[in-house]
Amino acid sequence: MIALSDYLTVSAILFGISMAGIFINRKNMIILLMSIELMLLAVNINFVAFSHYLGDSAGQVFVFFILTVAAAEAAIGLAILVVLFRNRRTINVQDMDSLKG
Amino acid sequence: MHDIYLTIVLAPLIGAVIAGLFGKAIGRTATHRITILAMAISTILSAYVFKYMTVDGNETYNATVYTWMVADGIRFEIGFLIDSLSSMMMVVVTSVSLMVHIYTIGYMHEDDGYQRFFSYISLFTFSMLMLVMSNNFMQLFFGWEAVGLVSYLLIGFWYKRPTAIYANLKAFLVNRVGDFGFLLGIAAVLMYFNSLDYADVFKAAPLMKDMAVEVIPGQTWSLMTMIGILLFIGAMGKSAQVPLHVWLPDSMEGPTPISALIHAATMVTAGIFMVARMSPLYELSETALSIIIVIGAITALFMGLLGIVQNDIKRVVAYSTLSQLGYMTVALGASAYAAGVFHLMTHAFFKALLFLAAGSVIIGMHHEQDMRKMGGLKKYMPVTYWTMLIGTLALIGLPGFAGFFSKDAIIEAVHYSEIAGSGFAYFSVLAGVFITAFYSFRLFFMVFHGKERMDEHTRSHIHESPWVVTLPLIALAIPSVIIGAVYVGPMLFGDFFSDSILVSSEHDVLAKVGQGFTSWGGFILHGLQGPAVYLALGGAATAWYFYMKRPDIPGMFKQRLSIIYRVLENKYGFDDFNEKVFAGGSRKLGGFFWRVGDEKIIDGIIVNGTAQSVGWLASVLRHLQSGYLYHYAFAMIVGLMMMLLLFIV
Amino acid sequence: MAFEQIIFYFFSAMVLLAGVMVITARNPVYAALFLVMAFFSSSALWLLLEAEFLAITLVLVYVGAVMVLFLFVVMMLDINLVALREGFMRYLPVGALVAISVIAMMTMVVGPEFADFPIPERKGPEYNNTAELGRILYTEYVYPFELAAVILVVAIVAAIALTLRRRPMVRKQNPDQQVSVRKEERVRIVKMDVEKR
Amino acid sequence: MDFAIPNYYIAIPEMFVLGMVCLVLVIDLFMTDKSRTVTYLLSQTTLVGAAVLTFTTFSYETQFAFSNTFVRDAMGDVLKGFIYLSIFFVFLYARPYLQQRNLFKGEYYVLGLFAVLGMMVMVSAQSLLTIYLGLEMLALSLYAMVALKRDSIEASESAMKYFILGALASGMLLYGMSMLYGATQSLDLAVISQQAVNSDMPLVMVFGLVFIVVGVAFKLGAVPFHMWVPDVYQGSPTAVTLFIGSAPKIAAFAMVMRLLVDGLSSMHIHWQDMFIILSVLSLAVGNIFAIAQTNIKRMLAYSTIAHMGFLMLGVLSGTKEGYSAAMFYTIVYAMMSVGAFGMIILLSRAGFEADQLNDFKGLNDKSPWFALVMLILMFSMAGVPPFLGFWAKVSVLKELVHIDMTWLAVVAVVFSIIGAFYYLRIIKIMYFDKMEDSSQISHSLDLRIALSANGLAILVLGLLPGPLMALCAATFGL
Amino acid sequence: MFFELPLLSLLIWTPILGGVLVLLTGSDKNALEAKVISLLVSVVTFALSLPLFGLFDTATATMQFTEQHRWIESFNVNYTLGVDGISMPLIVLTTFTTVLVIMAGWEVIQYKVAQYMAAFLIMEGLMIGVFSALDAMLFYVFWEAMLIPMFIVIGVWGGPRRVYATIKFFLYTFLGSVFMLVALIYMYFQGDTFSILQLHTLKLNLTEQILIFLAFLIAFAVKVPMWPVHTWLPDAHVEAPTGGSVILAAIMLKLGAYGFLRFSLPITPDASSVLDIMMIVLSLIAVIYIGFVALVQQDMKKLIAYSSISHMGFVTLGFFIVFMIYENTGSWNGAALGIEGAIVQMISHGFISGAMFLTVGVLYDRMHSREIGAYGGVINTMPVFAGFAVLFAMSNAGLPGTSGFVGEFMVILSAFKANFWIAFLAATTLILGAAYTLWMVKRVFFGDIANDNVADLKDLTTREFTILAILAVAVLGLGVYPAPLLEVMGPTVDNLLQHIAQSKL
Repeated sequence: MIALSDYLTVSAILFGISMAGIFINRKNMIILLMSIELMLLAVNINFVAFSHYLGDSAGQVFVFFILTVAAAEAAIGLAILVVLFRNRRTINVQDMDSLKG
Repeated sequence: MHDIYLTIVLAPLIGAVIAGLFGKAIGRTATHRITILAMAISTILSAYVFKYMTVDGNETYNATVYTWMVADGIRFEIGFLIDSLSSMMMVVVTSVSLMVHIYTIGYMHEDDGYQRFFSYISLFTFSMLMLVMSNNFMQLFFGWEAVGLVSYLLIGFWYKRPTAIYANLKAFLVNRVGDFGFLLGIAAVLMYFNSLDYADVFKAAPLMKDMAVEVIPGQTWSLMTMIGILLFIGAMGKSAQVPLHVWLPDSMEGPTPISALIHAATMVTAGIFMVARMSPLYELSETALSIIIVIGAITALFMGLLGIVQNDIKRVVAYSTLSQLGYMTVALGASAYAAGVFHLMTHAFFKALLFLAAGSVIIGMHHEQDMRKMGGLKKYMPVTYWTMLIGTLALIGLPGFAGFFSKDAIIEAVHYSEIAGSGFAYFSVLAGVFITAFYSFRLFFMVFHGKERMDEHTRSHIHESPWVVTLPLIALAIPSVIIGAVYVGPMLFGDFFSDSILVSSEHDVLAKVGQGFTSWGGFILHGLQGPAVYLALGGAATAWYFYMKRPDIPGMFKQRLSIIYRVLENKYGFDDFNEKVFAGGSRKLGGFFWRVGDEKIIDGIIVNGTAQSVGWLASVLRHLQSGYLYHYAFAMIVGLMMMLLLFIV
Repeated sequence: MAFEQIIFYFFSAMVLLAGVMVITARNPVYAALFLVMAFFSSSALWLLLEAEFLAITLVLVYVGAVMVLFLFVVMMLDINLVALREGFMRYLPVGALVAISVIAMMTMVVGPEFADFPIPERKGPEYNNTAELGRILYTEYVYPFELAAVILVVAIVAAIALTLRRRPMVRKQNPDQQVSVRKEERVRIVKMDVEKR
Repeated sequence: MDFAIPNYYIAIPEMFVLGMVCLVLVIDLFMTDKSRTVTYLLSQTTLVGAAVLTFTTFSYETQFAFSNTFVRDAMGDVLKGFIYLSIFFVFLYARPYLQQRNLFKGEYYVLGLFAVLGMMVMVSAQSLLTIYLGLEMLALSLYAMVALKRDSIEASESAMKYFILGALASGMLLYGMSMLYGATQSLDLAVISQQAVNSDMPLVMVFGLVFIVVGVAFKLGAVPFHMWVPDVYQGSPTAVTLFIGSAPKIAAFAMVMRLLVDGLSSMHIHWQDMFIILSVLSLAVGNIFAIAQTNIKRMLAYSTIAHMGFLMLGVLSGTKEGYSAAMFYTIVYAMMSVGAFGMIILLSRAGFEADQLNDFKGLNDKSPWFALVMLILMFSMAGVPPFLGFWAKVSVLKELVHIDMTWLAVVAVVFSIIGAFYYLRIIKIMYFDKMEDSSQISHSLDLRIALSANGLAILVLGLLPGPLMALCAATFGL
Repeated sequence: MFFELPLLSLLIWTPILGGVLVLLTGSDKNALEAKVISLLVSVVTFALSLPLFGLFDTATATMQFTEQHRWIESFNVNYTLGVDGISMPLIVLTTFTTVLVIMAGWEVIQYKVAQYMAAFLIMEGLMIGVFSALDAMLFYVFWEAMLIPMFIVIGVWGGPRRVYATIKFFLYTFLGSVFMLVALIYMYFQGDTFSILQLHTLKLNLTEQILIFLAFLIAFAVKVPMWPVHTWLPDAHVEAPTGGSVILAAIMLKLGAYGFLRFSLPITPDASSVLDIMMIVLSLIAVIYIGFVALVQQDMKKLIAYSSISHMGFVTLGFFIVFMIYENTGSWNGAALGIEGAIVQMISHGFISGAMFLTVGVLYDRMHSREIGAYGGVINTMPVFAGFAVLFAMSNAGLPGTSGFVGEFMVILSAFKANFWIAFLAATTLILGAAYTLWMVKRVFFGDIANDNVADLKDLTTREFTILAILAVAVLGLGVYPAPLLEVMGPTVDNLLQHIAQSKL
């Protein structure tokens, strides 16, 4: 049968991938937002898996809320992205360095 | 009596304060009247005290005026110790001072700083009296420094002259070197006697005779030697003994009355007085006495030699003062304290006389001091001429004159002394007699006899000085002649100083000298049997021959013995040495400490260096905050990784 | 290998592959589609975990709403795709190294620690995940539920505040005015002097 | 169904705020730009009302509600009180700034009040879930507020950075929470706390803890999770920087207390070490980087980082005294920070941000009084007595010494010396440099009064810090 | 009647509130009001400090005029005030000096007069607070708060490099004091109290003592300042306005020395005893090294600043030779002399350095130069002033009859008991001190008129004359009759010595 650790490992790898996505990607801001979605997905897998293996529904409730928040987050993230694009005509991450030091 | 003592001290102080603070307001005449009146009161009372103590033979007076402070259970007091020694000193100080006050009216007649001058000399008298009347070391030091201060002020009296303000700084600093030792000596006294009172210390001193101290680890010294030497360093400064003599010739930059009062008669003898006062301590250390006698001898001989090559009239007298101070010191070293003090007294009168006479000459010459531009003044200034002659004769020790008794006593005493160094000292003082006579008469002949070398304008204005100048000359000439004869008996061989000077029996050379003493006449006869008188006469004769008969000889010597001459001209190089090594060295060292130690190392490297490196670090590190989102994220993830590494693995 | 395991490994691989593709995709549209794939695959995994409600929600909410929003934005913003790909490989080694080491550490912990966790019984057909969640969501978790609602309001307010533009310069037609126009408003007769040449 | 109707009563402040936000939101729709003041006043009323409600229902007892997802205790109430207070001042200071820049819209207040609500939720959270939701409510509001000045390149850039990094951090936090959940089988902090004591999976607990600490550290702005702070502080409109720099720190402190103290106090030895590293790094980076700044907002951002390092020093002691010291520190910091940013607003005017250090030149010539206020604030931040900031630092140092970490106290004071330099520089600029532009300060009276009160409070409370310290101590039953 | 009044609190708060009042006069339009109020407040404060002297019980070493109130209960910090024979004279010195400083700034300060005056008044209150605080935390608060007005004074009214100087000053002293704070907190946990008197009896082992001693040392050494942490002082002095220099030299430096007496010696007697050699060496370096440095200064204020460091070296020397005296002679006999000498030196240096800086200020106000080389022959145009200058210079050189002598004299006497060479090296100040002071006097005052600027100088105004005359009286008075001062401090110092003679180990 599938062990809990299997799920968790998948989740961990996914988490790692999404983190890498945030700093490997130097061009496209949208990919960053997507990476964040991936990261939340990884966490969600964790919660669901724990919820199942522990026989406790709280984990699933948590996931429910994470999904909600993630949606809200995505909305705001995209809104900011739009604002940024309107100002700079680009969503290139590398161009975003007017604040530094 | 307490009130009398207080009056003696305070009268000059009040005079000084009035002259100093209100001099401008009350005017010249009022100023000199007030100060002279104050001085006269002091002098008369001093004379009364002298009579009271010595003639009437009253008990030593030792009392406190007020408690300066009490610290750590030790009382620091201001008080008076009046005995024969101090009463004699008081008379000398006040009387010479009074003469100088009067003389000043004439001498400083045209000077802007008239009132200031009176204020200073009155203040000086006060300080000097505090010094001699002190009954403890603290007050002694107080007076000691105070006279130094006034000396500083007076040497620099003509503050516009660069040489004057150089000389006064030099005088103060050299004196400070002496005071440095002196203060340490006082500290040593306090440490081991736990009191600064003369009476306590002298009483306890014999018990400490064998006490040893370890100043340099591994070397033990006798406590008394250490104290003696330290105190004597102070005396060397004040009394201008080699090598701390360098300030005295330069101090002649001050007005002549000052040279007479401070740098001949009184202040410079403070060291002699102090050692005599401390005789109960010095008697306990032969080492200290040896050092004193050697230093004195060196001063007496070598400083006299310098007098030969001087052309400035005051400087000649100044070097003669140095030499005579050497004599006094030799006397102290030979335990002939009384002889030293006796010479101090006679010297005070005749040397003051010489200086004031020289001053009179200077007035006549319109402030020209170079003897090469004088000559033949005898006919213009008869009073000065005769008083100067008396002074000179007293100085070279012509039998009958005051100087003879005191100087001969010293020579005899040294002759008898068995202390280490006394042999050298004996030679020095004898040679010194010849030299003294030589340069004294050299001066005398160059100034008063021979060709008139001054320019025409000056010659036409030469005249005898006014009475305020000549009166003190005459007044001082009298004791210069007779005082020796009067006091040689009681002071040297009587029990005049028995209450103040203590000589242990094995050192008591004066007792040996005095074995055959009957009267002053007998002393003269005895003196005629010794070499000193003849050496003095020889010196005078040589001077006559060189400067009257064959004026070309000095020039010839100058050429033949140019090396020696140059050494003498450079005063053995003391000044150069001090200027280069001490003054220059200090400045170099200070510059080094400042520029390198403070500015480069402490400020530059440590303080600003730290600040700058923090600033530099900030300016470099801030680029880590690159502005790029992925760097930020990267940092966070690396942070996470590090924490995982640290806490999980 | 049991069927479940095949399913698990297949969909796990899909999730991870899709994940990698998301972050490396050249075109954001592809990335979004790969993200959809990742969500689909993980929804399958969740089904394995008997979390039916969430699995469905994931597809509905994420794929149906959020991802569409993403695509919408991607399309809306006129992005120069060529420029976006430059210099990607330069940073890859370091990035990969860090990512791999973090992943390694994470798996090193979660792998062994949870390996022998007891496997729960399969729940029977009478088990209703939705009902189960619904029951606690409105009782025990009513407070978070309300908060979630507030968060959605925040998101709405924020999104509107940031993106809604009332453009004062925009030209638009007003039929009412157009219709009720009069002659003199249309034509203005101007008298002009003859120009001199 | 064993479900009891929850004790709504203790959540009355939250409910009031929520209701009022909705009201503000709706009313604002009907407001023209000129009558927007109503929105402002309503918002302030909300805060006052919340404060009244909080304190009329105040009790030292700890009460739970909503199936233990909500907790009401003395610490929470006091923190909430200071959140209201600082936001009250924030709104007050922000108004002229917003008005001058055409930002005086309802959104600022609505989002701001939502953020307040989020903070209140965080403060009162008793479950991982509520912490997360409160955190997101706060964070999402802040992201939007940062970007509120839509035509500003800097603002949108910083909003984006803040958003991405914030999301990354909350992802990490969530991951940690999932691990805690897995290891303890509960979301309830009280249960977690019990489970954690004898957890059979200590490694997992520590593993989760690392992620939790990272999430918390991000919120506090501790190095190396601080990178957003300077950019966001600088890029945001000052009215928003003011917001971010004040009350959210109180909320972050509450989060630390809830998660690490209420939930994971048994793992104190682990997170203590983590906090030592984070705080020393924060002190170093914050203080050193601040020296090189020329933008005062950015400089204050780095100073915030350093202050957060100090705050963590208080927390890491793991004693009640330490927590109370850290709480005191947080409150004091919020007060100082509000004042400092308020000063920037005071000097700014339409078209002039006054966010460069040089914009403070010659302030003493222009307005001695406000120069003095700024002086008080700066010396207070530097930790010079008799100002309040000194006592905050002392309280923390005291606890460090108490737990035998004197060396850490020494490190802290060494860095505060470096820190003193840049605070002094501001004073130098205000007092010693000559004025460059001679425009007069022309802000409304309420701003002036509030700012004066703010500065004086730092001084007066510095002279008499006893009550405030006692209050902080009392919340921990000391 | 006076016993009923909280005299010390009045002394602290009168000037502070007065300063606030002065600040309220606002802009320079009301400069005269500001000045008058300031003078009034300072005189009132001085008058209030006199009963302190008059009613002081010289027979006891216990704290007098004590006040105690709870301050921060949760922290066990109290508002405890009191004075003994060491602190009382320093308080009077403070009030006295402030009056002079206010007068000195009367015409000179034209810019932001109210702030200037207020800064000094507030500083006065804070300094009195330091001297009278009996609670370590209260002490620390006053100690640090005092930096603020001084920072402002140097920075606003200072010379061209004022920014560098004032920041250096602040950071240096701040650096010093934070370590003290840590040490205080540490002791709080050992003794559960911040009361200084209770800390005196706190048992500490040697390691603790040494660490605490070093922490205190950094704080106090910077303030004194001792070599090698002295370099802030010349800079601060040079750049500070005259009033600032006066307060800095006359009082602030004393705070460090006071700290040694109040904290280091009684709290860590064993560490003090163990580390006494280090302290003595540092003191001697201050005396000699700094003496040489002073010799080559071109700037009058810098020279006086260095001379201050050198003189303060005597103070620290006086404090720490006591242990060596005990080691050397086996008794504490003579130790009190050192400490008392050091305290006298503190007071006297307060007068002298204040006076010296004021004299430089008088010149600076006229010629706007502090370079020695810019002057020469000032005595020709300003004879009265030159008289004062020479008096103060002589006092600085330690001439008997002036206050400068008393302390040095006592310390050297005491040092001799410890070790001949210590006394020897210390006594070199007799030469060095005279050398740098009088050399400066020579170059500035004596000689012919050096240039046209000097020729145009006007002698002292009545105001300046009054200030200098008051100081001259003080300098001479203390020099001629120091007994009252010694009487005041005697029992306290004896008590202190008895205390430090007992090992805490």
